[in-house]
Amino acid sequence: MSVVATDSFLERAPLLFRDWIVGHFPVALQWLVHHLLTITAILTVFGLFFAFTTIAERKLLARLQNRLGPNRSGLPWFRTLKLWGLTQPFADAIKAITKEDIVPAVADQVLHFLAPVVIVAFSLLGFAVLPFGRYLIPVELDAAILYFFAAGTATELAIFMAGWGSRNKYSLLAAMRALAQLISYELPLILSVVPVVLVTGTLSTRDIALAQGGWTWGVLPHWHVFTPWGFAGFLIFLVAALAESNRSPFDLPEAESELIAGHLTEYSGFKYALFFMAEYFGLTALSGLGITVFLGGWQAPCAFLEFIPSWLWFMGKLAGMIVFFIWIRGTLLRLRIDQLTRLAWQFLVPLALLNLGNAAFWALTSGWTGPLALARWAISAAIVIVPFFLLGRRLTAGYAPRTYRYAA
Amino acid sequence: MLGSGILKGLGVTAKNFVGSYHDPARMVTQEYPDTPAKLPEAYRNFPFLVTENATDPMGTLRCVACQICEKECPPQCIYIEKSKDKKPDATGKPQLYPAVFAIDTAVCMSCQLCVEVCPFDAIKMDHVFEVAATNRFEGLLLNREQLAKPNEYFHQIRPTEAAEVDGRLTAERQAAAEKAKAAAAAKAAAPKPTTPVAGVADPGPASPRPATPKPAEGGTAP
Amino acid sequence: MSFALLLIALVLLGSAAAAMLSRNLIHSALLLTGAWAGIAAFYLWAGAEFVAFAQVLVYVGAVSMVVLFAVLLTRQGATAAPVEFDSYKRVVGSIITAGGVGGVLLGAIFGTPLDVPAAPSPAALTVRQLGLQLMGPYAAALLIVGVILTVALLGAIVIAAVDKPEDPAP
Amino acid sequence: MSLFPANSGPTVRAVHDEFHGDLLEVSMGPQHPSTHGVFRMVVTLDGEQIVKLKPVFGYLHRNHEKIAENTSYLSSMPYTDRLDYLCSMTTNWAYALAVEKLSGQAVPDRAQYLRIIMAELTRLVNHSCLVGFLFNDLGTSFTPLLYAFREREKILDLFESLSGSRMMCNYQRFGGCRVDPSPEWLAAASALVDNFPRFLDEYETMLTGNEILLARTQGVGRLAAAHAINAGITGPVLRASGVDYDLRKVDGTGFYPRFEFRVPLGAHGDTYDRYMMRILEMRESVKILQQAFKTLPAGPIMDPKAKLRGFRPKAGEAYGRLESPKGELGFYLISDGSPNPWRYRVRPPSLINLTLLEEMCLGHTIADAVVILGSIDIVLGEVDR
Repeated sequence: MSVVATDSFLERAPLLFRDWIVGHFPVALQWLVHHLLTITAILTVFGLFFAFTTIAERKLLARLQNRLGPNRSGLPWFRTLKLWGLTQPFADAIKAITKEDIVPAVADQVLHFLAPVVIVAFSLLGFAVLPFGRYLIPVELDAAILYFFAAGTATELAIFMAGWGSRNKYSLLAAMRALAQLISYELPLILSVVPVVLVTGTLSTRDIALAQGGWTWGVLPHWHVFTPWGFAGFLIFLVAALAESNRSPFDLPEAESELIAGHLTEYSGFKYALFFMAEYFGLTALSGLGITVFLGGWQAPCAFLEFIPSWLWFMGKLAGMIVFFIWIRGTLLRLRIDQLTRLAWQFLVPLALLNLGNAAFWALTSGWTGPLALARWAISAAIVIVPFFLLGRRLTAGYAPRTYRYAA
Repeated sequence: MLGSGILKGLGVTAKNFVGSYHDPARMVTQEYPDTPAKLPEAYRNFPFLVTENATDPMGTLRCVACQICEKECPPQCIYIEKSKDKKPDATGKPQLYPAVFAIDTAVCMSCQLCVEVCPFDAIKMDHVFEVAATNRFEGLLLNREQLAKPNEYFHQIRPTEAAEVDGRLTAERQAAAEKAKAAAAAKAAAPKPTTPVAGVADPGPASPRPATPKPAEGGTAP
Repeated sequence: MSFALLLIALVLLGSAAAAMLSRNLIHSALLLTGAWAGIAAFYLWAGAEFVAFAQVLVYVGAVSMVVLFAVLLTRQGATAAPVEFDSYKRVVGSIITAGGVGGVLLGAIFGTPLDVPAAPSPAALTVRQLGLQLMGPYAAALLIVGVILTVALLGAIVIAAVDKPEDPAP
Repeated sequence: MSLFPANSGPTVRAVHDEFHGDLLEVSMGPQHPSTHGVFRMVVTLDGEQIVKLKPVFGYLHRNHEKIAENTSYLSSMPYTDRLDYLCSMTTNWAYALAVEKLSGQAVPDRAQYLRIIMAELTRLVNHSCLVGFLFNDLGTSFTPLLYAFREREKILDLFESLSGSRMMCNYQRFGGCRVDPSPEWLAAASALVDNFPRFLDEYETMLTGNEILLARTQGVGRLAAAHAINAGITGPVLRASGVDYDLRKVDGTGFYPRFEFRVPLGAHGDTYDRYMMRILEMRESVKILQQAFKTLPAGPIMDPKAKLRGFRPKAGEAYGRLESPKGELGFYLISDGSPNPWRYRVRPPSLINLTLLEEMCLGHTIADAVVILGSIDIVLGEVDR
């Protein structure tokens, strides 16, 4: 690997800054300050990222829908300065905090209160193991991937708590949907990542990101998404990640047109904002994992672009993923709950299992060179494409655009 | 193939996303308070009373308190009280005038029927749509002082219709003047001391008939 | 270190006890989930990272869902009914079971030599080593477990599958 | 077998025994995002499946018919705007038609053409609005709705510049129309209509082939033709079930027989067919409009004998109906020779199409109920009157 630009000042700047601050404290406290700083950094960076994701979502959705989006909020005392409405999230935050917190009289007070707390806490845990840059990884865990998924499981539990604790029929239906959705999509989500673990032979996010380094001819990155199994895995991951984070077209628990706001029906003010925050934290964390596992993590796409610090690459890819999710949300319809679970069990899971075999094939044939390499590509592609077509045809059997007759 | 329909949809939304930056046919948003709303001439919202002279609005109302609009108003939001005395109207005839003319804009549905049935072109539809009041009863109950707006304003908001109305009124005035002249001449020829000038309307309170026939179609009928 | 263990044990036992005593089935289920999370914390304390995360993933993530589903799908009326002694047979049975389990546990606890000098603890197993162990010496066990789970899964499908009249072609 | 098996209509569990658990009764509405106004459905759910659905309406009741019996014929005209507030042009026309029948009023040619132009523009407004809302019910984040609204707004701008109001047009009169459009207006309308198929094409590219749409709507909310006829259902909902019944062809309302257009028919009677009926009807409306703009005759727009005020039809009764975008819209009037109708009755297509809601929804999930309701196309102003 080239060592030319990787150790630039910018690359190490966050670490140097952290060490500079830590150096001001007595040695006995340094470990604590070190960790606290890491936590603060994550909270600040991703708190702001969340804030600007909300405004980006509103503005991008607006543009997709041929609207302008929020562009009014500026700064207090500077009336003429509009700032393209970029201060909107802060206005929203103030609004959310100052709104009345309504708890239904018959609600389960404990669960109703606990749900937003739990969901935010757990949705933040996932950030601990994501390698944001070459040297920026909050906690280096050997079983990081496993940790990530374990941390994410509690969020749907919190949705259940919110839904059941609200004592609202819509909320209850949403809670049931959330449970069904979790059980269905946890599996394809994990199965989509397993091939990467199989090929790289590690569960550590740092090593997985490192394993995708290097370029062919300096321009073609060795990211997993550029292999047949990696591409298939990435697609499955995308679908499952959408479902895990309750995003359209899988936003069934809070299906606005059916269940009003689902589990959020009885929440108001800051608690509602917490749920909202957790949804975006979860989405961001899952996108971060997808980037780490499939999109080369913090690696630059071309060798000559390495002078840009790795953490900037990571954040750039993250922003790209978020934009893609917003685009999806602006286009697609919602699935029905039975179709949702069918899609998971009868399409994604078999495909993911086949893809696992595909990755095993890829790992076993790593020695094939020359024309054999082409054959390796062809076979690997066939292993995912053929089942995709067959399963896809089964999935959409009986559904087709129709032609219509006209009265004579 | 599974997914092709979804990809097509994504393509369309992407096209709209790009189009919203350069294609005015896609980005149709007007930033309303910054760029004032452009109202078509025919736009109607809440009636107003036309006065001939801005300096003396109450003295020159075209309305003669005939109460046709009050009767025809579907939600019954117009209230008129006739005056005891008479004043000369647009054509110079002495007419009653509304001592009280009130419209409850909280009830009015801007249907324009009052305008269509008015034989004197006295009530017209306004272009004002930013109506807000601090009190929903008195604040939205407009009296004749608030309702009266000069003819110049009418010209400003509805140039075509106002020009057409003015033309017709001028013609009526000329006709009335000629008639008065002829009557004066006739009077000079054969003096009859008891005849009042220029056919005053029937003093009875009911059935005020329009002095001049007017097409049933508002301003724009052929 | 032992303070952390005490805390974990308190949370674990506290939520387990509360789960038993709670009259609200949903609360019980959630507290049970809390107890499972406590077990995971204990594993973590003991240095068994992999097992801890697996515990969270499987128990907190999946088994709790199944429990909650089961609670929601059973009749709500049952939650209000007070639990009564049905018969002395049942009481005797439960005492025997509890005593048996308790005896085994106590035997195990007292049978463990607690005061042995701490052996130089082996370096924590990396996931890689764990995987190699599972695939190498313990491959047969893994295989058997896998087969049993698969059979259980198939059995569940067979039980859950409802005979549904085939839809007439549209 | 398909992985998303189409629902095969009512498969309602008869027994609610201990093993299957309780049923859940949810009162959807009158404040619910997808009941299209203040409509309420008392839904009994088994899990997510609907076993019983009771529509409750009347929250928007305004006593329209009784008010109309106590005011003059003319004064009811603005109130008809508020019946189906998306299609005031056609409700105006249907009412004018009934009154004209009652009084034997003739209508000049140009007014007849204008009425058809307005009615077909209204059809574009209504159908584009409907498909937009249908997709909102299906869970899009407003995108198709806003595309539809963008086009609808252009037509409403035309209405506004002609009649003074975007939606409450109050345009038709007994014996003609109120305002004669200027040549510029006609040119603008013609240009808009010529551009409209481009919007439809884009819309169809975006959604008609979408797999999720197909899975969500095909086979959902089936309505058998015989059943629909029995219930008196009309309009696109009936034609989606394959019944060839369009009052524009059957009655030949106004000058419709002078125009070339086809009536699309569905085969399955499901939600997808109902959606496609609207899209195809919009294409036919565009054809009618293009012909109308080409052949619009000159002349008066009002019968010179028409009276605006003091209108007293002779004693008798009349039923005027036409194909509104939602179905057969009829006005039944009885006159006793007084200035007010003695009896005034509206046959609202929205209400009558709503009667089979439960049959269409049984056996489907709560998510489908919302979509089925959306595909029926109701406007509560018309349902509750």
